[in-house]
Amino acid sequence: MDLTWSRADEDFRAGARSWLEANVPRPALPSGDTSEGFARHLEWERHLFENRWSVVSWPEEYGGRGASLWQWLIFEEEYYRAGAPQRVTQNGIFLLAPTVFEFGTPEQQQRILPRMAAAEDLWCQGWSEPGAGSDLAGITSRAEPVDGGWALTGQKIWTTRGAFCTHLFGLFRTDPDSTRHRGLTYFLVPLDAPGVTVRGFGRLDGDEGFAEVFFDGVVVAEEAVLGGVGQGWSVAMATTGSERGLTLRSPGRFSAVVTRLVDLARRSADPGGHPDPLLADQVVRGWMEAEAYRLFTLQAVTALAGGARPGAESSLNKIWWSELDIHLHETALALRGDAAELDDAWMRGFEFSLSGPIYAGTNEIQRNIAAERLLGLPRS
Amino acid sequence: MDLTWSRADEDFRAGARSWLEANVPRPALPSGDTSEGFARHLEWERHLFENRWSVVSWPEEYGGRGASLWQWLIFEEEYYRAGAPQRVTQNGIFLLAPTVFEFGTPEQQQRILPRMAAAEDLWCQGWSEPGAGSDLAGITSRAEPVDGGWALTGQKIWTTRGAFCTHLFGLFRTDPDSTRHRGLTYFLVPLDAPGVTVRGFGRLDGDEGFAEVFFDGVVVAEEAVLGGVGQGWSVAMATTGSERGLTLRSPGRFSAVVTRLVDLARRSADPGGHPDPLLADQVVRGWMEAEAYRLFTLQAVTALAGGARPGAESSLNKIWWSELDIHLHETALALRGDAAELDDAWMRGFEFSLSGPIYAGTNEIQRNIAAERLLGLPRS
Amino acid sequence: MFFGFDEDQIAVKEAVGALLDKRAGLTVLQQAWSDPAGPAAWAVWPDLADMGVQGLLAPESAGGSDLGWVTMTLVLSEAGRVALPLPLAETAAIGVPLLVSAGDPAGVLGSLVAGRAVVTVASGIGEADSGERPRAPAASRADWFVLGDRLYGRDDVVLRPVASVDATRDLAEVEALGEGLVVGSPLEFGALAAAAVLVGLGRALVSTTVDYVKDRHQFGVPVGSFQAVKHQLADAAMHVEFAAPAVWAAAWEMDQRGGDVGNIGEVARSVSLAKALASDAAERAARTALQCHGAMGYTDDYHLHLWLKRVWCLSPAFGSARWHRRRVGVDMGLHG
Amino acid sequence: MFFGFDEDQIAVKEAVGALLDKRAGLTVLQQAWSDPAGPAAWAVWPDLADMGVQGLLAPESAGGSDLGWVTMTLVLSEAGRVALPLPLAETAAIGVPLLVSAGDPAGVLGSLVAGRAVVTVASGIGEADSGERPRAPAASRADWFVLGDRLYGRDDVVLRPVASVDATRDLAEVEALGEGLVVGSPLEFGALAAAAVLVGLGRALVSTTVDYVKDRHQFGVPVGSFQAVKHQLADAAMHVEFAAPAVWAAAWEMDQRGGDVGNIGEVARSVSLAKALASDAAERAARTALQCHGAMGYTDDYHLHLWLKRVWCLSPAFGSARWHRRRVGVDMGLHG
Repeated sequence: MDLTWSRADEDFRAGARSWLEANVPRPALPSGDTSEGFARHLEWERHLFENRWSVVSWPEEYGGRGASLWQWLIFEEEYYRAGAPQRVTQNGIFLLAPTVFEFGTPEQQQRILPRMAAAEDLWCQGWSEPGAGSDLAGITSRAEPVDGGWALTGQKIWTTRGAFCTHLFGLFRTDPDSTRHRGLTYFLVPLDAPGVTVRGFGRLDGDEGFAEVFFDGVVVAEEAVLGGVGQGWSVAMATTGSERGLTLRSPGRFSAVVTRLVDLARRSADPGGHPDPLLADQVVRGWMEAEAYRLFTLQAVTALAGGARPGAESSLNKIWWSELDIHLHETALALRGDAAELDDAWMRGFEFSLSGPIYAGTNEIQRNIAAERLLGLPRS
Repeated sequence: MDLTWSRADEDFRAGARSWLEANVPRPALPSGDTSEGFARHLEWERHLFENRWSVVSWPEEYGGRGASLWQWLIFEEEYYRAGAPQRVTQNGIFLLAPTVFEFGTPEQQQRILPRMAAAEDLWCQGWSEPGAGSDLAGITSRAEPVDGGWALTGQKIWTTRGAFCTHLFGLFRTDPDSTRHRGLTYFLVPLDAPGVTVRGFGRLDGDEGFAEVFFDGVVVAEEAVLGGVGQGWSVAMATTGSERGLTLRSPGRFSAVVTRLVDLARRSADPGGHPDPLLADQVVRGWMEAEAYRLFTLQAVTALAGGARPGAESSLNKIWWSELDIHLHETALALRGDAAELDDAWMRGFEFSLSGPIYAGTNEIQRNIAAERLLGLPRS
Repeated sequence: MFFGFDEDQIAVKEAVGALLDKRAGLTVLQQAWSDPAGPAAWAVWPDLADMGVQGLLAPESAGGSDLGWVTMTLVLSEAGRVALPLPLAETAAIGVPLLVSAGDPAGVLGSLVAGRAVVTVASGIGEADSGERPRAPAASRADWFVLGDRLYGRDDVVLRPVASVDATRDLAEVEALGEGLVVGSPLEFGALAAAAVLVGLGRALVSTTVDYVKDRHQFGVPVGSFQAVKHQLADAAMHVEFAAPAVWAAAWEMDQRGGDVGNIGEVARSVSLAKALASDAAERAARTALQCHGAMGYTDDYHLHLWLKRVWCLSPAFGSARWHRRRVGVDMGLHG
Repeated sequence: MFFGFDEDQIAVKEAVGALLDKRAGLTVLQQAWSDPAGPAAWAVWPDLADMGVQGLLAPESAGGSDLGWVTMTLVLSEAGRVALPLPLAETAAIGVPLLVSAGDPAGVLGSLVAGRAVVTVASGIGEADSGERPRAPAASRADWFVLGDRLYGRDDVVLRPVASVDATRDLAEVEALGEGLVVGSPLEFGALAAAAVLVGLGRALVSTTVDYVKDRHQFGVPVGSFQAVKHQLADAAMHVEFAAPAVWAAAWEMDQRGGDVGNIGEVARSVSLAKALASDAAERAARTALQCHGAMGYTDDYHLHLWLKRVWCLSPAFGSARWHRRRVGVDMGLHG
């Protein structure tokens, strides 16, 4: 056991920190889930890419630095610490890219990854359908073979930032006689293809963060298939593992919130100089849960670095960070007293935190997975 | 709406209070779940009966006072307030008796009720079996017709105070071809009948509070059937409604614990004269939940007094009081610091409180019932 | 002892409920979201006055019915049920009884009861100083502003609109210019009124969610057949149903004291009980409702968010659950 | 950065685990319940010493191995797994390092390491004064008693047996007669050691319960197939597995400081993190285990209660979760 960082890792941290301090936009950008904000975020993403901070863990040929998992964690910690903008490219970089690295042909990797890293192609996820949310295997959107490719028909929903993206990755049923998770195929679809209609709509917090995407006989080439016809479920599960696991929620994200929360608590003090002891306790609890998350992640990355594959413990990970995120924001609102109702960053953060136990597989699904795959309890 | 007590009710309260103050044994009796303690409790029960405080709500002909539901509530409040002994006769009085009043023949009522009120016959409940706990319909103990009656064979378990009682009421399968809740019959069985074996065993808290009861061709008369052959399930459900409902857990029980808890909190004060603010908050939360329980009960009794039947809201009742009881005792142990481990009345109370969410239908079952019958959600 | 409602109380509740369903339904609420001071949102206000709602706590001499707090809280829970985007609690359950108690120093009771004038009440009660300025809802339409224990006319305040998470709140910071009229603290009335609204909101959240999960299918079965969903909803329903009697009991006690601000301290513990239970129950119901709706609850295309946001505004208003528990703890001698 | 165990650490853990399974299994534990100071309960003590367990934190000069706290906490979690009814934490993880740090003033380190002498530690650390006298476990067999920051020999204390909920504790009130030897506060060592034991107890409670609910059928299916049971167990497992890394990290930090009492304040925050998470997780695991066992868990015929009661004793020992959160809060400037 050695919980110190190597000299190389410390140097990497110092480099990231100084670049971020010099470059993070002030004041903070408007929300990336509005069309105006999204454009500002794209500028930032391209600036990141030009300085090779966009995808630090990718090979250099695709625009990365070939950084280790440890360095990726360090970068994330510094990124959140610096209060840098939310990554509007994250669905491509963190969800699709690992799948392309694992299942893509060399041609696909060359075509897709550099443009993704550069924020030239902007990818959104087409998983959910009106009748298939937590139950992905209920997908009914279909792909029918046509000359030289496939024709896609159906509807996707809850596509985050779908109205601003250029491409979609999603599951379609290629075997019309199949049911459940068999007969699905993973497709990569340009959203400017004829037959695609995108309708943006609002989230709880008022931002236009969601979209419905309609496919009406949209023709794509054979090369639009990722990982083999009929293999969509296992390919998607790899991506889902990624979404639920380390990538979306680096510990630095929550440590940064804790820092702001402690600061808020100090400013919310009574005339005696201290906040309500009950809320102080909740703040410390938040710090402890964020620390536990950081340590659990270090343990998991140690295992990954030793060659292990991500497993069902990523379900525990997702339950933990999503409940932690809500706890931190609830505590902040409690500290705000009846000013909590103001539509400010804490309230926005609270609203966003409430989506944590819902998206990427509800926490109910995650508890089923943890119980069945980690504990070995029987399926219902 | 009128939340004041009538003059008659106030007089009843005064009478109960002064009798209890003069008669409640000091110091408190040893646990009624040991053989020595049980004998002492029986003396108390008989003293109660002789003064007509044993079954206040029963008709006078059976030893009661014909008191209203309101007066019963008042009596319970005073009983717990006075710190009077736990009722070792409660399984008969509160679980069997309502069923006998509703389903018993006049002969059965005359034979059973006065001796129960007088603590001459001591009744225990034979519901659970090794393979049928929360799932009562899984009962396999059987009753076979013989000349002039029935022969009982099988095993009951978790029979509270079974080792000290004289009679058992329980369900046996009279139709050998039946499954689930059909074909069951409700029997009343003397435990001194040939073929009955009772083995007492210990509870978590070390008291010998449980028993297994074995039936090996135990012959009982036709009059041992309560409510008709094959009607056992619906007759038992009436009793179960009673167990889950008002009767076992009168609000006075928890109000009395709250009073002791507030006192403990005052004595657990730091040098500044106040307990840890977090624990003070938990004490107040306990008071609030006990008050809510009291008010919910007053509302329910108002409805019953107006002719309503107890419904599925008794499931909410049971979840509430059982979680409240644990909360109160957990708060007390937290106030005790690391002295919590001492085997004293608070620890004993805590251990007993943990049985609340388990017995009389686990809280998981109660939540199913509430969801399905009160909210109308579909069965799984 | 009779812990139920009499026929008149039930009749008033049902009449108001029917009026709200007819004239303040979902369409009106959605219009209020984009234009909270607009005519669509306010159309039901005179109808409510015609039905006597604003005068439930006013004496007959001022055109009221003096039916009292039990009826008032029943009506406010109906307002919560439909998430009524109007300052009914502020006007009918705070402004009116404060003015009655203060002897109507501004001579406006009649206009409030008649639905011709509107009272709002500024925040900042019952919490440690958050460093924010006092804020009041319905600011564009209010004629009278309660700040602290004083009443100010519209000409005696400066308003600066600020955004609430609930756009129907029509929120503004309020700065008083003059001395105002002393009318007494709105805390007890406000806490009890908010508790009643929260019970209505909580019940509506539970029943809306029950309807949704019966209908929504995943894995080939209704979502509502999963134990994880059932148990969350059973718990939410339980907490709301155990909060409700505390609200009615506090209302009854308020009526026993004649709603007199002078001896209102005697009902403070009951009011704290009601508000603490109602705030916690409504917050739990909101969280459960959102989780059981899944992504559907997370879009502003669907109406659930209107109820959620109202809960988030009212749960801390007039003292959070924690604040009220602390107040009781102080009363019990458990806090310094 | 490497947050894992090396081969030696794993080898020690597995060897001790195997020894405990063989020589301190359920039968021994049940014998300890009726006779905690008896030979059956204590038979494994010299075996542990032979394996070097009591000397894990002692220098080689005293016959120890100086393997450090990471190994120590791994071993203590094994002791928790089998609910070992002996004062291993008190002797090996408190007594030994206190004496090492104090320069072994009583000259007893060798006998502790060799398994010939036993240390126990009195309660009353880390909580407001409860009005109770200090109490120590294993009182009948202990040779040395840590009270406050001092060490007393058996002849310098008066013992009065008192009943713990966990009869294997062999608890007695301890009154010191003499001055004792100053050895330093056992708080940090005790809290970290208790946290490690609690992780082992918590893991055992989860796995025992998983086995039970796979086997136990109700309504025609295994109880463990119900979502309500699955979700409770998933949560319990999650909390234990998120507490464990905090324990190892605090142990690593303790090793970095050389376990020196002089600068132990630097690890206090990590120790509080470990103890708070472990206490909360083990209490949750205990509650879940009992609920999922139903009545079976509620009888002393079945062994579950032995683990539950140990958790109830150790969760508040050396500071409850709440106490440790408060200590961190004070350190953060959030409490007065």
